[in-house]
Amino acid sequence: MANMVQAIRMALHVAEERHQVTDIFGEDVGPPLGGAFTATQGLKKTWNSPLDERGIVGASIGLALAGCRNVAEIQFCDYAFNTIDLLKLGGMMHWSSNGDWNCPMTIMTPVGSGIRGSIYHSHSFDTTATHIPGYKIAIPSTPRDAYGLLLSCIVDPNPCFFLVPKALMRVRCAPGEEIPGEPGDDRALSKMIDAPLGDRSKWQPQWPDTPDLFVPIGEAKTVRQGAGLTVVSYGRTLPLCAKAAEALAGEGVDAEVIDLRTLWPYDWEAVKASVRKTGRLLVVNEDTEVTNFGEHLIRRTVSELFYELQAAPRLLAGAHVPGVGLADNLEMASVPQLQGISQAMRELAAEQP
Amino acid sequence: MANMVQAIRMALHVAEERHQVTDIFGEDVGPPLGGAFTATQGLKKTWNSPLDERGIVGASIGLALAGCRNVAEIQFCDYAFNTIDLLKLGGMMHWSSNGDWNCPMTIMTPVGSGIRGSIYHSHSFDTTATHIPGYKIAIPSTPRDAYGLLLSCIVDPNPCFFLVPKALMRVRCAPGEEIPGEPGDDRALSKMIDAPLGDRSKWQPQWPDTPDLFVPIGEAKTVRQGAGLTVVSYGRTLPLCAKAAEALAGEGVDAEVIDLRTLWPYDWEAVKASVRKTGRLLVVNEDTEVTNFGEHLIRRTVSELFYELQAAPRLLAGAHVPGVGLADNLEMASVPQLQGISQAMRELAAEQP
Amino acid sequence: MSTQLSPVPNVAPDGELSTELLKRMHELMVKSRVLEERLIQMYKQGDGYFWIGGPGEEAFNVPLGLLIQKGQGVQFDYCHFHYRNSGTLLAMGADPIDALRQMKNTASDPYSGGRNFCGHYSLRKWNVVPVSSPIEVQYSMAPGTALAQKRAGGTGITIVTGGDAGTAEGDFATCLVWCSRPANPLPLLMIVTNNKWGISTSADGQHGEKNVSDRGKAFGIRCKTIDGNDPEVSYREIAAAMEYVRTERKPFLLEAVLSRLYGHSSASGANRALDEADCLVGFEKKLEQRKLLDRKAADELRAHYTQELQEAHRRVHVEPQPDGKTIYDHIFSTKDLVRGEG
Amino acid sequence: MSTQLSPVPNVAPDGELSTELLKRMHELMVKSRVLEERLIQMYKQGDGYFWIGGPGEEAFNVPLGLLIQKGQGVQFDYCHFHYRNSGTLLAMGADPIDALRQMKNTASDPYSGGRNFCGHYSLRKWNVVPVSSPIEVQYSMAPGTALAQKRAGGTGITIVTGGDAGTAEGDFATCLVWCSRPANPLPLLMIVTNNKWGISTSADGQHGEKNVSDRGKAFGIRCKTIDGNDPEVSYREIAAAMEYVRTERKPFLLEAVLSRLYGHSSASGANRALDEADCLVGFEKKLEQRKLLDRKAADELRAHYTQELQEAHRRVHVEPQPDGKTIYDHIFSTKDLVRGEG
Ligand SMILES: Cc1ncc(C[n+]2csc(CCOP(=O)(O)OP(=O)(O)O)c2C)c(N)n1
Ligand SMILES: Cc1ncc(C[n+]2csc(CCOP(=O)(O)OP(=O)(O)O)c2C)c(N)n1
Ligand SMILES: [Mg+2]
Ligand SMILES: [Mg+2]
Repeated sequence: MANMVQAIRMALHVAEERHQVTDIFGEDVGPPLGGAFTATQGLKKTWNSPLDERGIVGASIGLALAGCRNVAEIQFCDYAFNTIDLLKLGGMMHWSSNGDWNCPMTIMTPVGSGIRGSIYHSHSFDTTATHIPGYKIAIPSTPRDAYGLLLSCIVDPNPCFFLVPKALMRVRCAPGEEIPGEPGDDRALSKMIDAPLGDRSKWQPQWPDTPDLFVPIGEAKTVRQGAGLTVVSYGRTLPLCAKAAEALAGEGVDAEVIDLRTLWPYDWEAVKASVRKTGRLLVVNEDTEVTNFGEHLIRRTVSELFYELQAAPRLLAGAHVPGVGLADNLEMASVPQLQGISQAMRELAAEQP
Repeated sequence: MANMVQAIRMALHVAEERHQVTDIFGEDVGPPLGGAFTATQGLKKTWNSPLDERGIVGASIGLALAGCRNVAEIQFCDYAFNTIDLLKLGGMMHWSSNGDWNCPMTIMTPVGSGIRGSIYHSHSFDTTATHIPGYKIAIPSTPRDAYGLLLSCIVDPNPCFFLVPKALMRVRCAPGEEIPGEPGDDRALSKMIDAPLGDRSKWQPQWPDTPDLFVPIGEAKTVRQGAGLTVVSYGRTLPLCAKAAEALAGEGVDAEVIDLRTLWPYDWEAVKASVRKTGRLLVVNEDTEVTNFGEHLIRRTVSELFYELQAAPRLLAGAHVPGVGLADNLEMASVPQLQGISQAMRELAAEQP
Repeated sequence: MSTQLSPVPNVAPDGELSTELLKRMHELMVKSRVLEERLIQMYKQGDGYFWIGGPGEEAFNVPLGLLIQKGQGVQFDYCHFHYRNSGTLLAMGADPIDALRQMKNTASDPYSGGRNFCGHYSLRKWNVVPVSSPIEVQYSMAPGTALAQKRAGGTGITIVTGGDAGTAEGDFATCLVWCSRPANPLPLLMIVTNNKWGISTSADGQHGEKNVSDRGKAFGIRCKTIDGNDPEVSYREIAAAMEYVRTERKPFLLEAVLSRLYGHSSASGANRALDEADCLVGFEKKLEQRKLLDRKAADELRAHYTQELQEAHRRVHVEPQPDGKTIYDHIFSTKDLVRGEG
Repeated sequence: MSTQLSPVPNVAPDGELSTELLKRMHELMVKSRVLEERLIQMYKQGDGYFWIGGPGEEAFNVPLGLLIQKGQGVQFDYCHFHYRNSGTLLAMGADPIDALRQMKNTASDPYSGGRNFCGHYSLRKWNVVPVSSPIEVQYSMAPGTALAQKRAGGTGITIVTGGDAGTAEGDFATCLVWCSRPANPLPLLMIVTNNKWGISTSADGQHGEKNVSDRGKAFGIRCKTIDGNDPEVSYREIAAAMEYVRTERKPFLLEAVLSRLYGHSSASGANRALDEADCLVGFEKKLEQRKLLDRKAADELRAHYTQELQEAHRRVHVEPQPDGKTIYDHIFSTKDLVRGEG
């Protein structure tokens, strides 16, 4: 069963074969490495760019304006912070030209903690991305969603951010969540599409025949039904929320867990319906907590559903510190972990005025 | 009575004379222009940098690390978006070195709308700044606060953002709000410290003898007492909120208006005490509304004061669009104006479950 | 979608320019000077909030516009301009009234619908990508369109323009690095219009380079610094540079030294600078000496365009402003316009 | 606060280096190689999450460290390093056990208290500014410390180091522009260690420049490309470059071509590259030929440091990790440390 990196690779293969993607580029994206996380191994349209994020974003915009669907990778989102002005411009090409131009590019970048990446390989990008108008923003938590969301981003005529949770890169599809057409056996798939170690110059991948599966942008997925409280999350923290919910069910805490999947546009109808039902909202993400996208969701919730709330809506997010420290204890204390999530769910479920 | 630009100039004079500021620099900051808004005319430590914001922020950090208190100007905050990575690094010098280094720099930059600056001279910076840990952030709404907050930023051993609302640059002190030592007469002050038009090579400013007036970072100012609702704002929108409150008093809408003045650290005690009293909160700023610092204030309010609220807290902010359009109607529709603010206050005051 | 390919004039650097071409250039220079004067007047009359433009750069910008292969798509030239290229747009065939519309930010402004400053052109049908205020970013985007053109083959090239002070931004270096990669050199004409100023900051104290164009040398990029106040020199040098880029599919860095006739922008008063050479005066003197122009004809030409733009101003003055509700229009596109949809 | 000024060695490019200096360099090269090998071993044993360092760069990094005027404040050299300067730190006098502490991210790590990756040094007492992971940003900060030193006078200079691929970032150009301004040239030694790779990306396809150092020429910056695998050449050239920067108070761009002996980092396996020249082997061969070293002594030296670092590892292995609650420590400083407070 495919893991997220393999799912991304297969989606990129489908995109370059059937959806006219002309360029998949960035630092170490092309041969021999095929990406810092191997997401771009064995593809035809990949190439290695100079070590220059401004050039990468600029070239992505230029290619898009010239009608070339492209996927530009920023090796870690931590290294996109010198390009925010260019990203803003990419997001306003259509608007500032009053509808004359559009900019079909996809910026793909790994986000978040979970690999002991220390101060500069653990940043989140959800707050920054949602504050840049003009982008569609996807952040999958399963390989299948990664496959389907990436394809949706690529064929979209607008600029898109495709944010890949580092911690979930090697997580495999859950049974029933496979990508149609992929071999069920992990080793078989690996033999087909994972580049061998050592000399790869003669290696050719064998791509399984996977379909055009488009996960719609703007559609959340309810991963667990529940009546006691609503938990909205995405990316690395989503599986932790689902796990906590299962564990707490025994204690009588009946949580509904929503995987937002896309941050803009986001599925407000799904969130609203759930909060109407439960009257309690917990938003979980790992970006630093001050001026955090979760706070937008809470603001919208109180402005539209205030009188239906049975408890104060909560945010569980990253600590407001300059970075995620390297040592185990430091990373654990900086971003939400299973225990803290369970604790927050328990408290919110039990909260009485 | 001094306007905000003159107040800033006088503070910089005091800082270079008495507080060891060694460099006040940026694009067109030195002679002959003395700043795009004339904020740096007639000073001794000013110089013109290359047209390179990354170089400006980098040099500011380097100077600070070498023990040189400095004020670096980004001509418009709109042009700081290619330096967010450097700003983040400046904000973590103390933290990442585990307390070994500190970084006494002040980044001064004009923010917001109000001068028909179109798409790229109307950005706000409050959301971006508050999402960068390690900075103290000031945004004055009066000349006196500009004077006192800038001095506090400059002598602080930590990096600071000093955000100057463009729309208020030419607004004068209210009576009783003068800067001690300044001549009461506008013309007299202008003669003393405003550079003449034409050739300035021989011009020398005559500085009034103004004191070390430090407005503490982290202390809000309640500009109007009220029991009906709490309005928290800062920068360009603050005077509009105060004006609306006065006007609405007649209608029996009794608003308490708080000028936050510093966004980090911010005066939570003042906000909390007021919301406890009124049970109603409106936050007004002009940054785009999705993932907005006002949403942080609302999130904190609901997480600590939920059961004391009598109505849903509200945010009135900029429209979530790629930029502020040039035409009058476009700018008016994009960022909060007096009428919309009054309307929001009226509605919140009247809101019943 | 496609437009006629304008012939690529193949002029040797010392070749004579035809009388017809000289006259065409002169007329366009007058036309664009008058346009800028009108825009400044509009600003001073309160018919617009901000003026910025290219008076003084006509001798370079007009030939540039005449030499551009104008059209839509990779077989034509992509233009990544900054805010001083009005003369280029006129030479490409733009109607000056549209510049007035952007100045007055009317709903009828075809470049931004009243959203952007004057001089911030954008025209997909001619590959003019949206001009944006942030200095130098166009140099980071230009390699993208050039990449597409390199792959497509043909003679389409990418042209990027910007000022001297802006070359201090990293984006200028990005363009040098990306267009000269041995793995894939790009058909990119990098242009720097050096007016020796960045707003109030003189170039003297800021540039260690003797010529800005020297920065191309380390990358093996062909480069040259020319007199941008002379339209004949400009035409020949631009033509030669383009010829190289179109056929060799390699980059060229062209620096044009020229004048800034009305200061930086309305922010600095938009008043006539008396210490700067006026390319139009100089060119007219030459044409008169060569008996290709007489004062009377020149005055009539100027009067003609002054009149034309006065009328255009009158028309634009009464055109409606965009409605506030339109701010939400065109945030997302439903069509992939650049890929031929609609 | 101040430390003794180490004498500035005044060596002519062709001058002979004393036997004592050669032996000192050799010993430090061995010591830093053994340190890197230990760090790699720690990584492979799971005693650390990530390794990056400078094995293969000792021939350049050691002389650099020996020539730095080490101390605190503007009269001493400011060091804006990247993550491959362990040899430089050792030559400056750092205790190798502290590198192990950062590798194991212990609370006792003096450079970051267990917060940052190994090789990310920071020492205010020696003007070593915090090394950060983002490539090339140090080149944008370096002009700031150099500005302070230019103003202060004396012989203190700013030194910035980084790799070849990173020069594609705009920050490298920023440094060239800012240090060569006619208004205020800066005492800044720009160093590029060219190992011909950026992770997996070979330099061939990416650099239009013949030598990276050529990029200084347009700015009138003195520049040179040297063999960074030869410690004698490195010592002489660094000394000469520093001499120029210290006395002329002007910038110098020095490119050192050298080897990457264990690949980019642990992310690429940290295995020994067999196709790269080993500067230590080369230097020892020379010393043996000159009868300044025999195999036995060399082996003993290596054994000595291997032993020393093994013991250091044992000690570090049991040192405590930082507590989670400490993440909030040192966000804001109460003291103005860089200005002499406490
Ligand atoms: C990134 C950025 N920084 C600052 C500004 C403000 N600004 C507008 S024009 C200008 C000077 C540009 O000088 P130059 O590049 O020489 O072009 P010129 O206007 O002289 O043609 C500056 C600093 C800006 N628009 N963008
Ligand atoms: C801004 C930024 N982009 C990308 C990276 C990821 N990265 C780390 S090292 C490296 C290659 C650096 O190559 P070079 O500059 O030649 O230095 P070397 O490691 O070869 O000494 C890259 C791309 C980074 N750390 N920072
Ligand atoms: Mg200029
Ligand atoms: Mg390298």
